Amino acid sequence: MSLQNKRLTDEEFYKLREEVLRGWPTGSQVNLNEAFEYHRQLGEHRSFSKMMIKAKESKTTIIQPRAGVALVDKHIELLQYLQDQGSADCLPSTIDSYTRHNRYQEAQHGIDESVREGRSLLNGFPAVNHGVDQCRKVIESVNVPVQVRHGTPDARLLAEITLAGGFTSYEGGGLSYNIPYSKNHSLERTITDWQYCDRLVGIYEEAGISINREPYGPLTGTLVPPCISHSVAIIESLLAAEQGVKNITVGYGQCGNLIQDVAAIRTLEKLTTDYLHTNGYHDVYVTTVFHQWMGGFPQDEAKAYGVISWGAATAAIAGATKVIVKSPHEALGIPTPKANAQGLRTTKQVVTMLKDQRMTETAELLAEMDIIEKETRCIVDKIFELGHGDIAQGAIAGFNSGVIDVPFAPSKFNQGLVLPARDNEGAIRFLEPGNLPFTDELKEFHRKKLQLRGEFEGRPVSFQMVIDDVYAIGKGRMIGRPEEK
Amino acid sequence: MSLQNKRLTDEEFYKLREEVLRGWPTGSQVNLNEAFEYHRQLGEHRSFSKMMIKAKESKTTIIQPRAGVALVDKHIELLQYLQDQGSADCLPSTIDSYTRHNRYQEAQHGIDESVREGRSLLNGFPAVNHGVDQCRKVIESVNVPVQVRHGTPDARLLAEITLAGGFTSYEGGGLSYNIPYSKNHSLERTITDWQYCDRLVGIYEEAGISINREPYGPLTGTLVPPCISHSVAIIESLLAAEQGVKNITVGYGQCGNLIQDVAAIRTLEKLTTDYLHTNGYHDVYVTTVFHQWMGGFPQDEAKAYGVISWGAATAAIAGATKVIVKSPHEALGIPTPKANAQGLRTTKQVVTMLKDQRMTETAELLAEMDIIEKETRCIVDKIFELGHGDIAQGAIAGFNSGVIDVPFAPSKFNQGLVLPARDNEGAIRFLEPGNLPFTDELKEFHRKKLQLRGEFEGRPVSFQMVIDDVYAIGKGRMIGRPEEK
Amino acid sequence: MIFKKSCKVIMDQHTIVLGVIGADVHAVGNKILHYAYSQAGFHVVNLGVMVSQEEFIQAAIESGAEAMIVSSLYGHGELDCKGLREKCIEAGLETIKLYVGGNLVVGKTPFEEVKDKFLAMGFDRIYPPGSDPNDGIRDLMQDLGIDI
Amino acid sequence: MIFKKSCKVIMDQHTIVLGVIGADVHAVGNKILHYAYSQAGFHVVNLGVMVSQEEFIQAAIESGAEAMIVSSLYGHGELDCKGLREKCIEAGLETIKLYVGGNLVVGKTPFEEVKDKFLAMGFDRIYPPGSDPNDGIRDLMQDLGIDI
Ligand code: B12
Ligand code: B12
Repeated sequence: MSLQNKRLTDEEFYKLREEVLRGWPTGSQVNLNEAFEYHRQLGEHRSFSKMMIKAKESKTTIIQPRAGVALVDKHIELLQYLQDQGSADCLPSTIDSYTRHNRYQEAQHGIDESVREGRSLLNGFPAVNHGVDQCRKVIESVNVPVQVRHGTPDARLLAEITLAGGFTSYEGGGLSYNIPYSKNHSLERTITDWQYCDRLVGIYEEAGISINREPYGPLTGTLVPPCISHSVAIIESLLAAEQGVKNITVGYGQCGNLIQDVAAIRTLEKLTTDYLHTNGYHDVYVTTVFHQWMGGFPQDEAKAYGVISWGAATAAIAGATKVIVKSPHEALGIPTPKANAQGLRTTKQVVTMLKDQRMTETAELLAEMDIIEKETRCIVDKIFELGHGDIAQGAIAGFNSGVIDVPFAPSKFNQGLVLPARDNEGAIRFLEPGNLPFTDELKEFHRKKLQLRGEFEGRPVSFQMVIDDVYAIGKGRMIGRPEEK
Repeated sequence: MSLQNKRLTDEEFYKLREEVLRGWPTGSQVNLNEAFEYHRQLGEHRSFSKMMIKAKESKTTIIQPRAGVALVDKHIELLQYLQDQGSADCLPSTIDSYTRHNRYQEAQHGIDESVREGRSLLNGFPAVNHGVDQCRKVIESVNVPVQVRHGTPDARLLAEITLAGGFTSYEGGGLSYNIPYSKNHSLERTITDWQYCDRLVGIYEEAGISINREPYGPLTGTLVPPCISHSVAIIESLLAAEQGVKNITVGYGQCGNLIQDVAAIRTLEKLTTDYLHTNGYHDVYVTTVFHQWMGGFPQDEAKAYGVISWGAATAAIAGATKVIVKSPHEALGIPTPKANAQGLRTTKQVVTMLKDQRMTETAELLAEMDIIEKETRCIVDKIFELGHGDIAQGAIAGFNSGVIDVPFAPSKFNQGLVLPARDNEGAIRFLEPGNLPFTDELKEFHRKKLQLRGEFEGRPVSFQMVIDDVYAIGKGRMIGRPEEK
Repeated sequence: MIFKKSCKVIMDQHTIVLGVIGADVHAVGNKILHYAYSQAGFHVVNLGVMVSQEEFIQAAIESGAEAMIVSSLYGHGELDCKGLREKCIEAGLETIKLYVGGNLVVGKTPFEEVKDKFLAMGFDRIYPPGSDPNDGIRDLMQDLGIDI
Repeated sequence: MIFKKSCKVIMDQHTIVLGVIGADVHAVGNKILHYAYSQAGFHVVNLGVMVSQEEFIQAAIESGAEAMIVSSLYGHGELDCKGLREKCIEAGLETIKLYVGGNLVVGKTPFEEVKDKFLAMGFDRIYPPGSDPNDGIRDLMQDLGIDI
């Protein structure tokens, strides 16, 4: 296998490109030089990279919704509403699931049906079908930077069209948009395809147009311990940097325990920067994004507001650069614009109130940071080892051997041997570490933590805890304790 | 002046009592022995004292709304709704403002108008006018303990009627229900009147019926630094304990800075217990109540949810025994039952999620606790000194000289010399300490803290900061910074 | 909120009576209104909280005030304000401006309803919950024909 | 949520096909449903996520399943489920029970509307967002005439 973490040559890239652009008729609309010109006149206020740098420097936590509907006009309406009524600092275009699976034909069917029924039958914005000009219409309709948020294993054509369309940030990565979002795509394939996306971003950078890249942090959103998502974020950052990406936002999905979450955000930034430096990438600007609780939500809106607010508070206290916001409709369906804006305003209130209250580095926080750092280094260093120094090869070998393993993932290339569960304070630990390359000391740490919970609850540490924890927040708790505990 | 912190003799008490009960015709319905019998059969689940003890022992934060309407049936409907749809652990009957000022005639007018218009024209439940039997109807209609919450300078008749009516907790005190709630009542008068209320509770205790007492913590609810409300809570606890009160819940209104709020709750419990012990009251059970933000709220409901949730989170992290809940209608008017229940469910979600995450005693927390403790001891010890050892006399002298001084209070017996403002982390400090008997060291601490804010904001420390801070949370911030800071 | 001295009324010529009506003790807004109207140059007679209709009228007569700035926060505004206009007329204060603001009724209520209710009671201007004091100041200058 | 073995179906006699339809990758509920139906004693053929109508039918024929337990979370349920009943009939699966649950349509929608829509498509039972797996198990036992 020839995959390596090595910058694509122009020859390689432009050869692939011909095929990519043929994926759907709208591909022919893309002209890179024209796109650069277009970006140059968009204005600084529409640059995601600039916004992230400014936010980090001013120690502000900026807020962003998820949002996307089938039709362009409705999508514009939605984004304008979230900007004006939701005080969103930046906007997304969340892509529909057919487009994510390159099923443009079905996406077209969804667009047509949506026109016919007068409501969106797609769960997102089918950017490829709409093409470059329609994307630009979207970008120009709002005054803040807009990002493509999706979950697409092969996102090359989507990247070509949306970047030419004026989007200034692109979410995803070869691991993070494969393992949680796909069943059958091999990692060879998706890493290769994402090298293309990253290279495209690199080409924009070289033309003086900085595009922000955001590896997708939360993975399956369900009881993912920080070291797992951190490892993925670091690997994807290394892969992106090699292709010339210069502005990276690494992500993390809220676990719920404040200390663990703050420790996670702090170590995420630190470790990503460290690994980038050690591997020779010195000019990458790293910021962080915190995702409000990504697992099952309570159905009741009042309770959902509680969950949203706790996520907002944690993001602010941790000092994340950006927070991705949920809505009070989360458990029930894609939110109405109103519900979406409500989640945003709640979040804005909390992050603004807490702007000046970052957690200081207490002994407790440092201890948790130390654990996460050790775990992550165990995984990432082992992956380098497995790849004989090549992180791309290592990542494939890592997933194959379960050295990195994402809980609840649908991909058949993920071992699914690890089992996470909350400890007695609600931090997420490993009930079963599977093949994670942890030291005995680390394994013992997790065993002890869960044993304490078992003792407190008067029941054995078992799979029932995992199930109970999956349901817990949806049922108004954090730790899935047996009744009356 | 004969006022002293000394238990009323039976003679004194029963003599006063005759007059008290003549205050309104319903007074004649009260018969103490019959009331004791009534309480004995009410059941443990209706005892506020027992509930507070159980909550503290199980490290749970229980939640309580504010609620009261003019008519009994509507009031019952409201309480049942908050119990069933709001998951309230205990309930209130918030008393209307006419009753609070013993204007029973006007309250009657309000009841009559409310019947006529078919909606409540009173801002609370006029318990005195309704009388003992109607109160019992309320108590029996729900399955959790019910408390009288009011703001009544002379609350003697209200106490007689509601306690006989089966309420098991009584909020207020001679300072906390005077200074923020009255303009012309002297402290001599209100302390004396509250000795009566406390003695009445003592008499219930002696008959084996424990009644919970809750000095009102938040005072004016507007930028009250912890040491001020702590001093009031401690003084009222000493006054209550002397009259035989055995179960006290001391209160505190959220400031907004997490460290300060946690430090406040921890020191409140500790200092109250300490002062009670040093003064010979060894058998008083002390718990705490945390009030969600008591100042001006944002009008937008989504933003209000953010404020409510942050209060809930702080209560849980601090480990308060009880939290008093606001509704998303706070800025606009007395909440509908629905809005009230929404605030409760949001709060329940947050306190339950955070049940297992108490803040540990970091150096930072200990430092803040130390400040609050020092300040409070300066004030309370000086008050003892001014009263030549008598805390009742001392309290009067203390307010008179501004040794204790509540910001924004309407009472003419409050000096109103102190000015509070937030420091650069949002903790509430003294911009102007007035006559507070602080050491030079403490004064310097406050001066420095505000100077840092001034430097950060590039403006002088001034009254404009106070105004800006009053508006801040309502406008989506915590610290009232000048625009673009 | 910044209360600008730029729009200062000339030389304290204009007196207003300020207060919170009824059994209402909400003092914070009152202190800020006092500050704001003073900064704008009015001569403010501040009666504080818990002010009766009689006290308002008495003070207006004594001070020769051109307007009463009435606040009611606690919900009984409707009951407390009824009849104030009539009593003013009886007392010979035919031309006095009556302004009222705050949380005037019990519960969240569409402001139009509240406004109509208080207009019918004879108030000249009515302000919704949380109004900016500057709005009232601007309106009063206009109503009194004060140039800015 | 506890999945009781007490109501265990006798000896894995009853087979069901389980899966998440369409381009939907929500795997968590699927893993729990697998666990729950197995604990209840069913023989579960779990196709996992991203399952096409054809795969459902193929698996049902091969395994002799008595029911298909279809999940759709991501919002395209309406588009993905259309025609499944007809295809089952074509394939000779006339009596197979069709159950569907999850977040079946895009957006928060009154459940009655959703139910009617899917009943009309030929589904036997429809479950709202976040349904308890035990409800589906109980209903299936009843529909298949299994004693508990
Ligand atoms: C975790 C999650 C994800 C994870 C999934 C990881 C993974 N691979 O499993 C990630 C982050 C990857 C993800 C991606 C997406 N998601 Co998602 N996700 C969720 C979330 C938060 C929780 C789902 C979950 O795991 N719940 C816990 C399990 C135990 O419950 P469950 O899945 O509901 O299943 C139970 C019951 O429903 C029931 N049940 C289910 N089926 C059946 C069938 C029968 C017969 C019976 C009896 C019972 C039953 O039993 C199950 C077990 O208890 C939900 C919202 C929520 N519920 O809070 C959104 C949600 C389902 N996602 C949604 C969307 C739109 C998406 C995306 C398109 C992304 C986006 N807009 O950003 C992509 C889609 C990708 C794809 N192609 O499918 C929407 C669907 C909207 C709609 N229907 O209107 C939701 C509702 C969020 C929202 N409000 O917008 N998501
Ligand atoms: C702080 C507060 C208190 C404190 C007051 C301390 C004190 N002595 O000042 C305490 C805790 C003691 C208290 C007590 C009560 N309160 Co209170 N309180 C509040 C709260 C949270 C903030 C008020 C405040 O200070 N705001 C900040 C100041 C700057 O704003 P403001 O008062 O609105 O005034 C500004 C504007 O309205 C405007 N304005 C006011 N008048 C006028 C007039 C004109 C002409 C103009 C142009 C402008 C104008 O300018 C002012 C300055 O900017 C409000 C809710 C809210 N707004 O968030 C409830 C609120 C006012 N209280 C309320 C109630 C009911 C009570 C109680 C009955 C207790 C209860 N139910 O528990 C008692 C009443 C006691 C009594 N007899 O009056 C209700 C009123 C309900 C209604 N109208 O339907 C409110 C709305 C809360 C609620 N939603 O239930 N309260």
